[in-house]
Amino acid sequence: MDVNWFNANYLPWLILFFPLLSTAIIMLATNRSVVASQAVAAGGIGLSWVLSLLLFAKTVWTTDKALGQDIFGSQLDWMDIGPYTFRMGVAVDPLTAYMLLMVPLACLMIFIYSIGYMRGDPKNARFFGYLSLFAGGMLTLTVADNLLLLFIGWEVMGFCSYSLIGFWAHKKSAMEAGVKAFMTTRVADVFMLVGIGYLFVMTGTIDGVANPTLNFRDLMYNVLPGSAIDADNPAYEVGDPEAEADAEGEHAADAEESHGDEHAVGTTIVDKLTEVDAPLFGVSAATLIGILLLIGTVGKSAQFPLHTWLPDAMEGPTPVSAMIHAAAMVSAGVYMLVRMFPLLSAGADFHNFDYNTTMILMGTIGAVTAIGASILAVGQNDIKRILAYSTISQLGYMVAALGIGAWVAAAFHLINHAFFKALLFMASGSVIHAMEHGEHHAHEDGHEHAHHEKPDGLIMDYCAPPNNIQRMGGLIHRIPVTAITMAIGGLSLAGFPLITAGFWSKDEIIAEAWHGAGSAPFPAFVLICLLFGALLTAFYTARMWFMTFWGTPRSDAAAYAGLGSLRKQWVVFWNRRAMSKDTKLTQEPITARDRLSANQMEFPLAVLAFLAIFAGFIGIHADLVGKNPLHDFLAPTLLHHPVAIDFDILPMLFSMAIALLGIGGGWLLYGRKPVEKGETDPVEAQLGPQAWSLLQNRLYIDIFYRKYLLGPVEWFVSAEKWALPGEEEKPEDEQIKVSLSDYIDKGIIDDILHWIASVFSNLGEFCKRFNTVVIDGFIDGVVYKIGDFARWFRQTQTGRVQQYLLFVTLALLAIGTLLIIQVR
Amino acid sequence: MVPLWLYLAVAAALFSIGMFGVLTRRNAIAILMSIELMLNAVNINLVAFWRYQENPANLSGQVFAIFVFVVAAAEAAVGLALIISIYRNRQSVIAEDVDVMKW
Amino acid sequence: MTGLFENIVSHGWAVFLAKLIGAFVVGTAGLLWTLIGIWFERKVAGRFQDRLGPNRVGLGPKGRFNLSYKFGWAQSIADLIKIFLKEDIRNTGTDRWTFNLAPIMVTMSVVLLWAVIPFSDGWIGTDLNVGVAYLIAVGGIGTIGVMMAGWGSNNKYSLLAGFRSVAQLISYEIPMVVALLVPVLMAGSMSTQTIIRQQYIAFMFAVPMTLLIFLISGQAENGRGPFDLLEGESEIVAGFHVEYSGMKFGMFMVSEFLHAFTLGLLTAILFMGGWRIPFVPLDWVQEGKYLGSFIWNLLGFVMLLSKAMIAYFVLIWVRMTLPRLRIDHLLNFNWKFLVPLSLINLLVVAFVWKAIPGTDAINSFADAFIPSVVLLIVNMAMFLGVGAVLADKGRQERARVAARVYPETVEAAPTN
Amino acid sequence: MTVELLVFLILSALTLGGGMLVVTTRNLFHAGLYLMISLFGVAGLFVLLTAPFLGVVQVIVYIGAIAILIMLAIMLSPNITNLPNPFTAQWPVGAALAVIFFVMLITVVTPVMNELGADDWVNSDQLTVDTAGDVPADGIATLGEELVDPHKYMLPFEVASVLLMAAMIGAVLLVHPGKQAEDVIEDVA
Repeated sequence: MDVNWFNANYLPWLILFFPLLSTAIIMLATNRSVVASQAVAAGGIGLSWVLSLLLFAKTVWTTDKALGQDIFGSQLDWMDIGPYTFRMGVAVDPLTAYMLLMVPLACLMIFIYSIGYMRGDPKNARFFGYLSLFAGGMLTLTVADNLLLLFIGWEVMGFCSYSLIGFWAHKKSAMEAGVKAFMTTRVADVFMLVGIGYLFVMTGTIDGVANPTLNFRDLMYNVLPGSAIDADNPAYEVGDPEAEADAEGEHAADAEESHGDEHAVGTTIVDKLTEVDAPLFGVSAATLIGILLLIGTVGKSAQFPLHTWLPDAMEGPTPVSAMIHAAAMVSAGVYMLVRMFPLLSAGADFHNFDYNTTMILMGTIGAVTAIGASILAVGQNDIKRILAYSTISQLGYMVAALGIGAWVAAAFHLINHAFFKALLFMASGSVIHAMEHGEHHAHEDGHEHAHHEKPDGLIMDYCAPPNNIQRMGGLIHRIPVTAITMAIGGLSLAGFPLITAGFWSKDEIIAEAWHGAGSAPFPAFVLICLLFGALLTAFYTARMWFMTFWGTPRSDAAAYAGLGSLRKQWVVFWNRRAMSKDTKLTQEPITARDRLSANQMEFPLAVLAFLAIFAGFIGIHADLVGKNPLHDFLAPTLLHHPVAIDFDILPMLFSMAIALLGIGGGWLLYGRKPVEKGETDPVEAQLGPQAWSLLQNRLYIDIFYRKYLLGPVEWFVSAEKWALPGEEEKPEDEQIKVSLSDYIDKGIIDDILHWIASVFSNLGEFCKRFNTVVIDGFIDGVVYKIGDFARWFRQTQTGRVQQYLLFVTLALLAIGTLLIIQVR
Repeated sequence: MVPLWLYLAVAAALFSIGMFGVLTRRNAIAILMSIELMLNAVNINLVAFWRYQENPANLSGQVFAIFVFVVAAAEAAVGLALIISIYRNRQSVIAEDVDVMKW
Repeated sequence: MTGLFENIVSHGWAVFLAKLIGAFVVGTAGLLWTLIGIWFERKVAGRFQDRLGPNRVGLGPKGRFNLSYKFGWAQSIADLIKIFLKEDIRNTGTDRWTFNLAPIMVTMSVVLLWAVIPFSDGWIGTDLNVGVAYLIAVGGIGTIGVMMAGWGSNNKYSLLAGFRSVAQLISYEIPMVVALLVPVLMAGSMSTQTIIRQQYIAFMFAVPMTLLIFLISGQAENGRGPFDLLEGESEIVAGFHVEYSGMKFGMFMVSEFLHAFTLGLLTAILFMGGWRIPFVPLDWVQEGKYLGSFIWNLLGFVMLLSKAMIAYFVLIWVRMTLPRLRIDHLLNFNWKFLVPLSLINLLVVAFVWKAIPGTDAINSFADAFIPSVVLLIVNMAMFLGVGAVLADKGRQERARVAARVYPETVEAAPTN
Repeated sequence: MTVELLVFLILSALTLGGGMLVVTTRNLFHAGLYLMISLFGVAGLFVLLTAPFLGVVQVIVYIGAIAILIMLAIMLSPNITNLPNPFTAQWPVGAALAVIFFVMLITVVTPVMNELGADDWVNSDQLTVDTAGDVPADGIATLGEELVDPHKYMLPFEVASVLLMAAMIGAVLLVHPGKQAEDVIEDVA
């Protein structure tokens, strides 16, 4: 094959190829050597990152190409389905390019961080193998140009999340959390797979479609033949702002017309799908498919009601949490929604506040999740769980944004969130590391990683001591770099006005909701939920940070905490009073390995902190800074071109106020007078024990699932109340009772099978008789005769090679003589 | 130049001698030696025909002779290894004694 | 001389007779040179062993310092006479023809080598275009002689020594052949004369690694130096020629000494530029400029002899300095080190030689300069690599031996 | 009679006489030596046919390697002198067949003889085959180049090298003492 791998059309293959290759190398070759495995893994993702940057640069600076119209990508034949050929391929459109800016970079940072974080773990090499596979799955999903390949990447990540959450499999809780994550997402994935299959089937039934397809372009962008009204005039031109503005205006006009009887640029498959009725619920096919796909995302992106797996996923090593929460797994759900947005919004005219079923469902789920998860986050003591709920809540923001049609804002928030959430998670990992270190130092009890088992019979979430923010405090003196970077991440998450990335993307979502709130009730509902969620977000972020880093240590572990390298000089001017007596700033012996390990953990934090600030500046509203490069770049991705809403100062002021209010509230409760050792948490004190316990038990949703969803199944397989058919004659007390499932299996199904088996067994017996007497008799006769002949004939075989040669020579002579006679 | 047929006659004689050895010697090593004689007879033919063609720049004869060398070397190595192996197992190098492959 | 005979017989016969006489002259000269060679070797060996060597026999002028007025130049002749006078013994049960032919075969194989040795630009027995291959082929005949001697003596010691000799000889033939291919490759010809003419820069400066391999394997082929366990006078009886006496034993001795010197000659021819006089252009010699053809040839002959004596001296030096090897060490060294090394060396040189442009037509010192320098650098790199490998192996081997000999020491040592 | 004819006759006498002795002598060690004589005669014939390279290779490979190998094997095996019964029981048949075969081959060769006037073959000037062309001067170089020329003999050349390799490994496996083939393969691996 004559492929120029520097051609941007082929580059995406390489991007996903390198991490997968590293996985293979690590699993097959280098798994004995930790250093080699780390090098291979980091090298693989590093190469991917470089290629992604290249590709991104190319997408941005390629001027002769309208990327939305004419993507980078290539395809190859995958499989033949009946008369059709299913083609698999990669495609890079602006959305993918934007994702490629984030995913490999975040993954690379996580990999580097992991090298430091996982030091000394016996299964280190395998960890990096899984991590590479995870990254490979996410990149596959990102660059895939069809739903099936996307689903493969999706499932690969599902497997990796399972094996990585349960990575410390000697911990029962970790194992259970892995299973929980796997099963929960699997439930959702089944719906999603059904949706994909239904979509595939439906595309085949539409007139003008030669091949049933799952390709995004074919589904949502490419106009069906014959339906194009103005194919020569692309809907959107890239690169020329004026033309853009014109096109935008024009398109807005188009959009208004477009939901009349005719389309401006023609009909796509998705448009056709809205006209087909689904067999269920009396909705259109597009709606049904959209809902099914949405369920997939609800599982993957941990939306209510399938959000319960995500907090438990904190049992995995912290880099894994960062990977799941920021770079890869949960992003995938939102990414898929953005990608499929034209399908989800098919038939809706959301520019004019007319939403369809899917969007309303999506918006409701997102809004409920956003507010519910932020309420739960307030009541958590585990630093990682707080972040987990915050992730759920932020993802709720994105889903809600999609529900009201603001998909650019959703994508924008997705990327920003990935950066600051990866930062926060890794910073929390750094905190935990420091706390573990402190614990060992405080107790001098040996092991590198002390794993804390969850005691049995505890309904309330068990919080491992190093994770517990109630045991922290004053850590800013021990791990200043982490404290500062985490503060940056936290501010970004809280949406600190004007300077943080989180502010701009969140503000955009709120502005979109605000824009609709005046005209329709649905956006108003979303807006209220989101605003309240934002307030709580700012509050719990402040709580987490102040509890962790502020004040004085509330345990010995916190007093001795550290990453092994103490940067004293950073702290000296910071808080002299704390230095003086309370904080035990012991001068420990620091090895070069410790220092390296600490650097490996702190370097990614710095990089991501930078991004958590500056990644937002590309998406500031055009009316404020004159040009919104992100919108210009992303807009042509989907056929549904976003209409830039007019700038409105009110929502912006509102969101500023809310963020400051939340942070200020947190400071009032936790910062002004830090919580001392033994003191009750101010929120707990305010809410009272009942409400606090409600929060700590996650509103009893998990317990509800366990009792009412798992309970019947458990009864089904374990309640031994049924006597098997053979046992019924026996007296009651001698009967062996089995569970209902066993009864169905052994009593009913086995009986049927036994009966069928006996029929075939009798048939076989007859065949055997026939065979023995008639057929064998004939065959044996022939064989015996041949055997007799052979016994007679084998006497010529003496085993003497020279005698054989004599025969050969005789034959040779005969042939030679014949030949000579013939020639003569 | 010596006429071609003399070479051919010598080769024929050498081949027949080798064949006689192969058919009649009892010792396996002697058989191997006789085979070498036969191969040499073939080589004489090849080279003689090469020399007496009109265009000796066509080197096929020599090349084939070289391949015969290779085959002979391989055959000698494997053959002797076989003989030594047989001797180890059966304490005999007489070809007739090795007749387990009969019926 | 051919013209002389053509007056008497036909052209074919004339050529035949002329070659016959030439062969007689060269062969006899070679054998007679042995007398000088043996004397030289004994003197040198004596110096190495801190003694005088032969210093009685022979007439000489009394020097002023009364130190070496008799330098024993006639010692070899005396030994020759002595050995002629010894009784020729043949044991019962020996295989007569085999026994008697063996020394002749061994000596013959060495003398035959001289047929293709170019003593000077015009002075060569016959300039075969397969000269180097001829050297290998004829050198192999000596092996048969050794085998015949070992078997024909009807003596178990002889037989076993013969076996070991044959194993050694055919083993070391492989690296030698591969090493010989390098000058052939660089000269683009197997003719010894062409190889000399192509050495605008002596090959020893370009491919010292090959020279080293050649010298080691040549020494082993010869059965001298550290590889003289064929004879191993001090441990086993004298090896395959234990049953020989008188002149037959003498022939073995002669062949060994002559072989050693011939090895020096070959080294001079293949690696040191043969009869080429340094800094004298080739066409002066070939066209007889300034001095005349005969003088140039004579000078070249002297040049060749001095180079050969230098190489010969080195070989004696090695022989006198290094202790004897054990048979398994010897074979392991060959198969596990020398053969792979020679193959790698050949591949590397061939690759470099093909990679440098202009190596297919070297006609002057300038043409040869850059390839030689590059090859020298590559060879130095190979020396470094081989040195590293050997050092590593040596370390492992020492550790292994230490673990076996002093297990308690090793166990007591702290582990990682 | 020319020198060439004389040399040819001597060489063929060596070849055939050596060959005859190889198959008839009772002493196997001598048989090996005779084999060498015969092979040496063949090498001489090659040189006479202006293929000196082949002659030299014949000496290197056949005498220097194969024959020595065979003789080593002979020396390692028992009862090699004064064999009581060197021939099999079928030797008369074998001899007859060999003679018949020789006659047949000669019959094939005869046309050439007749064509060239076999009755006066001693006077060799008449017998020179005029059709034989001149041997090119750079025959060895050409030979070498053709052996590695993809359009000529490269494939057989590579196959031959693989064959040699296989034979070498096979021989080592066969005679490796006290070990099964699998063990040796494991050791090698």
